[in-house]
Amino acid sequence: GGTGDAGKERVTFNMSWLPQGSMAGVIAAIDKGYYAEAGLDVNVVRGFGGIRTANELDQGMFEFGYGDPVSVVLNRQNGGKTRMVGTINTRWPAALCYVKERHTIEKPADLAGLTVGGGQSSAMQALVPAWLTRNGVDKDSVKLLQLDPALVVTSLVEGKIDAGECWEGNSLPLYHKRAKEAGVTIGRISYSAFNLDLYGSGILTTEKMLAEKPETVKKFLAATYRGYEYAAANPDEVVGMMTKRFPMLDAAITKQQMVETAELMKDGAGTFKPARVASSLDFLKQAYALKGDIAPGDVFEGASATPAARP
Amino acid sequence: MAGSLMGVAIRVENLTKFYGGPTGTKALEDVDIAIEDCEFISIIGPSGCGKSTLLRILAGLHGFDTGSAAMFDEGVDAPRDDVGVVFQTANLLPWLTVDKNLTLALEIRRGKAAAEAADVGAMVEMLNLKGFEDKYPHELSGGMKHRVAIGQALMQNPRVLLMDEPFGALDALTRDRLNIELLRLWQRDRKTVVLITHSISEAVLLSDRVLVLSERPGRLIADLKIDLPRPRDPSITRDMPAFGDHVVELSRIMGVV
Amino acid sequence: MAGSLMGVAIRVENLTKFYGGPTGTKALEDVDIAIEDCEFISIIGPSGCGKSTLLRILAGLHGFDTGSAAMFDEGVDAPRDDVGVVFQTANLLPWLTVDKNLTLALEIRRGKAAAEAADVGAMVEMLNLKGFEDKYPHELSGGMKHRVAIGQALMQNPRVLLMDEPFGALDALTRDRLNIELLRLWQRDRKTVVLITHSISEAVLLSDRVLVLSERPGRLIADLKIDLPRPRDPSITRDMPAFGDHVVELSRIMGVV
Amino acid sequence: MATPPRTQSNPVVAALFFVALAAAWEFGVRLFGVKSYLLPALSDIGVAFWEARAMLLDHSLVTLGEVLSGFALAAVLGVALAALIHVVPVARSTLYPVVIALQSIPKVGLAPLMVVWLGYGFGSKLVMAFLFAFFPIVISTLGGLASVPSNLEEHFRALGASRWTMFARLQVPAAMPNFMDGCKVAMPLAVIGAIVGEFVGSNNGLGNVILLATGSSQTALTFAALLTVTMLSLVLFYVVELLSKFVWWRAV
Amino acid sequence: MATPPRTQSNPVVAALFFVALAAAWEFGVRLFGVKSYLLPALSDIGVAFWEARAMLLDHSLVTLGEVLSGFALAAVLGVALAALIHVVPVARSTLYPVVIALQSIPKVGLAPLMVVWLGYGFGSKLVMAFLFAFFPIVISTLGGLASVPSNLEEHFRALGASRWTMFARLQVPAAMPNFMDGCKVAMPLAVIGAIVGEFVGSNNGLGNVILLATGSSQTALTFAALLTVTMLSLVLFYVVELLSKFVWWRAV
Ligand SMILES: Nc1ncnc2c1ncn2[C@@H]1O[C@H](COP(=O)(O)OP(=O)(O)OP(=O)(O)O)[C@@H](O)[C@H]1O
Ligand SMILES: Nc1ncnc2c1ncn2[C@@H]1O[C@H](COP(=O)(O)OP(=O)(O)OP(=O)(O)O)[C@@H](O)[C@H]1O
Ligand SMILES: Cc1ncc(C[n+]2csc(CCO)c2C)c(N)n1
Ligand SMILES: [Mg+2]
Ligand SMILES: [Mg+2]
Repeated sequence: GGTGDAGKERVTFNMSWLPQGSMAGVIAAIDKGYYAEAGLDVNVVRGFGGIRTANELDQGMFEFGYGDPVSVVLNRQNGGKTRMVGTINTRWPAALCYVKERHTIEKPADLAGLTVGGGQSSAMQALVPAWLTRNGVDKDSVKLLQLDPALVVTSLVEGKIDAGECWEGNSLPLYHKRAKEAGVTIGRISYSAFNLDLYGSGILTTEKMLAEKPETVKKFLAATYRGYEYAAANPDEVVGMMTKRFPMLDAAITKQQMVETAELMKDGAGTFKPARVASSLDFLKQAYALKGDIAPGDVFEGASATPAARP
Repeated sequence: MAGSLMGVAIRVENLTKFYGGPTGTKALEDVDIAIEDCEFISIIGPSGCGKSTLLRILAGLHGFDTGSAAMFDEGVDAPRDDVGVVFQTANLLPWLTVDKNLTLALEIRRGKAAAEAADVGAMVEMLNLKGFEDKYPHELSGGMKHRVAIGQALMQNPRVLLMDEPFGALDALTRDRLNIELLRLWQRDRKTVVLITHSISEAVLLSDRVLVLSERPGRLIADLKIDLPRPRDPSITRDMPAFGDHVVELSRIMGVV
Repeated sequence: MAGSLMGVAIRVENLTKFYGGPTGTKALEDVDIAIEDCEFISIIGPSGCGKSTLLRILAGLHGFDTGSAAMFDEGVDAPRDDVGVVFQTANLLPWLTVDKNLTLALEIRRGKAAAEAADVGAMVEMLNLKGFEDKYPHELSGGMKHRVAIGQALMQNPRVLLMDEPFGALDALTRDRLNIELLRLWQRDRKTVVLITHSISEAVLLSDRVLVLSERPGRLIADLKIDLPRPRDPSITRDMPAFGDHVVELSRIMGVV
Repeated sequence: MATPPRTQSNPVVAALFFVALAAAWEFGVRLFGVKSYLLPALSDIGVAFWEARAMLLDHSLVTLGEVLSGFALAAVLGVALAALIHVVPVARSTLYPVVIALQSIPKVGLAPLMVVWLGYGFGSKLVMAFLFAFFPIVISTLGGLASVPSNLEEHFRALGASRWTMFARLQVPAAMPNFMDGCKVAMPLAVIGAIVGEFVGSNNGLGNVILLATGSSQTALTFAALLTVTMLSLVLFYVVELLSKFVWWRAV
Repeated sequence: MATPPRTQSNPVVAALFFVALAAAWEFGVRLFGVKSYLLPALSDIGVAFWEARAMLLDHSLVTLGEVLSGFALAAVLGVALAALIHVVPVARSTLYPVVIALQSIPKVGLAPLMVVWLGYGFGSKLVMAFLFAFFPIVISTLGGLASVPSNLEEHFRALGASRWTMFARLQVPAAMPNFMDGCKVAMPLAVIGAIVGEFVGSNNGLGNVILLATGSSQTALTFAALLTVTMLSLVLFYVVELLSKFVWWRAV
């Protein structure tokens, strides 16, 4: 990022997906002028999945991105140098959603024999088998379908699959909306409720940024968390900011995503809990056949040292 | 003549034909022709005067602007089943061998069985194409292609045979041979033949009557009865003085020295 | 004759040509021909005997199997700039008008300027194509197309003119006219002409010598000097007894009655 | 007798057909209770289209620019490559397989590469439109070049025509009908290419609208955008079809 | 003198070309330090390919089945529709625009509909391969039908040939060269179609492999799968090219 209009440092943030409620803090920080106060001119762009966001971040196409530990670890496995510098989703926000009228799924074992669909850029294909194994369920007893992201909700409601991956702060409100239209109700089994202690998405940047512009990183993080706090306190105002900036957003769904994101942040967003860091890496090693040793500090900046800056 | 006993085969009255509408090229003007059944007539006229146009109209392939055209008392407005046509260009199918091209018309008109029953060998012999039965058109000389096209029309044994300069691409010897064959078939099968030719002597040798068209737009400027005894063969071109008289008269009409 | 003073234009020795290799069709066998510069010769022979094949070899378009072919003492292995060809089929470009087709060869050989400077009007006049300058080939009759093809070759005014049955599709009158024109151009521009024709009288009328090829495989079976005074015109076909003698002799050689 | 009547297309029948199609959609959806997130009623799409018309027009122009640039590049390079392959045998055994391979690669698989090399802007969409449109033009032009009547080719050879003359005066006009067919196939593919390019990474254009509308579950708007793409494509196709009427010498 | 030599393709040159291409890839990647998540070295892809060969073969067969079925259907229906449009004018003003529209719709936009109607199995991939392959075959066959030499068409009319005879004995053979060109364009598109179908929803096939490998950032495997798709497509293309050699009457 060079120097923007009013002598501010221009940086770009990649949302890793379409604009949605989970990004409310960033938008609020822009509109409330928190970034400007910190001397930053922040530009947000949409993304095409966490893995591409991490890789393109590593290529220097932008300074910051939104992404999960999976993306960081896989990027580093391929020679990249990205890191997660701030947590947002303090637990893995994904669950398997099902139609209560058709199934009752209370524990992983209830999934045996069912067909489960997930979006293309989701990590389901690697995570679910490992998660099932952890919970003593034969991983081959569940059939995993790779779907176009736009298709998962529809497929579930239409009965083409038995369960679909749903994400708090992201696709979950959509499931409820569709279910209502179709006259059914949604049930949900969260991975994190059954032996999965894994960080979800947070703020990513590169080692290069950390080395060359540590102050920029700090300022960006501080302003961003300020934005999220404001969003949690003033949801309706921030929904207005979101829909003004992205006219295509549905206000009700966006608000619900914001509420869910605020909930996900409650367990210490912005800090790294060494235990969860360790457990996260442990699980990823199991899910992906990772080469070599991975130090916590390689993936989570400050994980083994001081917590990341908070306002 | 046989024809006169049997009524009119082809009657063209007052025929006018434009290409591209009344402001375009006028190809034929006020043409009146009556051809008796089993008559052999030739049409001669300068290049571009409308001979092929007239033939296409008789074949039911072209419309026209004024007048009428009838065959066996039925208006001609579509190709007829009892008419065989030899076009000015040898219209062979590139993907069929000589054999298959020869039987093509027969097969389309009367089916596979008829085509298989036909004596292709005799036709190949007659056309002097022995050894080329399995060749494709692109392996033939110009004259050989025309011979195949003629053979295809003859194999249909149609009641009316319309031929557009069929022998133009052939040497004198081959031409004589095929003239003799044509006379023989005509004598045997009693058909009505309309032959377009550029050879005045060929016209006289073969025909009962020779029609002469003017320069474009084609009008009928002469209708000459050929009073020569039948059967004829090419020797009459030397031996019969009346033959020469007819040739000279037609040459005079055509303006040839 | 003019030619004899000026050396040999075309020399073919021992030429043999197969299509499809030595087991295929033998088109020419042991052909020996010498044509003097500015000589006008005609080639006649039965359909399919190899005339077009020979012409293509002289035009540098076909290879051959044994023997040699030379033009002005250079081996012929590619088309030459000083040779004009009229093919047996009228090879016109469908997307060009008559005008543009007429100047095509000139333009390709000598450039746009030469094509624009050429007197197309005179050529159109000579070919009797007035009024059709802006028509496309598909709007022409068969004979008109051939006239355009002839005109294209003549407009190049080449040193050697190779013509494959150029007048076959034309009526007697048009043919006579163009024969006269050809004689005039030849007399004026002193070119070497090789003409393939099926008309024995045309061959005699125009040529210094007439070469006769046998049935396939084509061998040279006669080389007849035409001892008629120059300049000639079509009236000699009636008025000069020697003309008739030559025609009869060639007919005899060809086996025509 | 007039020239034999060639049955003419009846515009009334065509109009009725499309009205029937629209009615079938509109009422079929209601009759069978098709959920609106699967297929909205045509009238709903119409409303969404009308409301978003200004936005859709803006994005259409972006996509149109990408399509036309990609197509133009494909036409120029396609003809050039076809000529090269036709004339230079070694190109047939080297470049030709590369082109076919290029055609065969699922382009979305290359998306990350494309974006990193070409960015999120105009470039990557142009390349996508180009890649989709290129191949049909190469193949059809090659077919056209191979169909030049051999008698005309011989005629040009006899005239000592240079390679360039042969190409410009004979092969190009003779291959035109086939080339135009290639363009007809290529034009809708160029549209698809640009849209896929926008799917792969963009922040404007109709492909982006489709993604955004889908992502926010606005099915009527999604279909309105799809309809816009389709209409854009139809218009472009008929422009090519119209241009191809100038190549009248197909069958003569 | 022999027949004028037509410069022949030199297999050594071709081989060298591809070796050079491979070397440029292998060493270019290393030289410019291209990150392996963007483009792995060729050797790494080779290793991944070899290690996963059995799996890739299995999935190739799945995809192959989808491609061939979709292509076959496209060939049959494409020729039939082209014939219909050529013969029945009202079809040109009704069905033809529908086909063009169908071609123009971004197929991924239709994904939800496809899946609901056809499910995740073989059917939706067959339809995708069909949709991609159909259009080039229709357009090229139409072009072929329009190029039947008018003198031959007249000849058949003079023979009183029925519509069917005209079609089977004249138009089909005359349109064959164009049809084969259409098939050449259609075959790689059928492959792409099947892969896109697998992208939309699947649990096997090469498209599925690509998705899974991409999802877990196994870039070498992604590219190995992309390479497999490309090779499959190349082989199928050359089969069509070989078959098209039987249509030798193009330019005669
Ligand atoms: N391209 C070709 N492939 C194979 N055979 C051919 C080819 N061209 C000509 N032939 C054969 O060569 C022989 C001579 O053909 P050519 O065209 O030279 O005859 P021609 O004397 O010009 O006959 P015509 O007077 O009928 O034009 C014929 O038997 C013909 O079948
Ligand atoms: N399809 C066409 N479109 C326009 N004009 C045409 C068409 N066919 C023929 N003509 C014109 O009609 C006139 C007569 O042509 P036609 O072919 O009937 O002549 P022809 O007597 O057969 O001549 P030839 O002896 O040269 O074959 C010519 O002036 C020609 O230009
Ligand atoms: C930051 C981030 N979070 C989650 C996903 C996983 N994902 C892929 S598609 C999809 C549904 C979108 O509506 C989700 C949640 C991601 N790719 N990036
Ligand atoms: Mg004619
Ligand atoms: Mg010949």
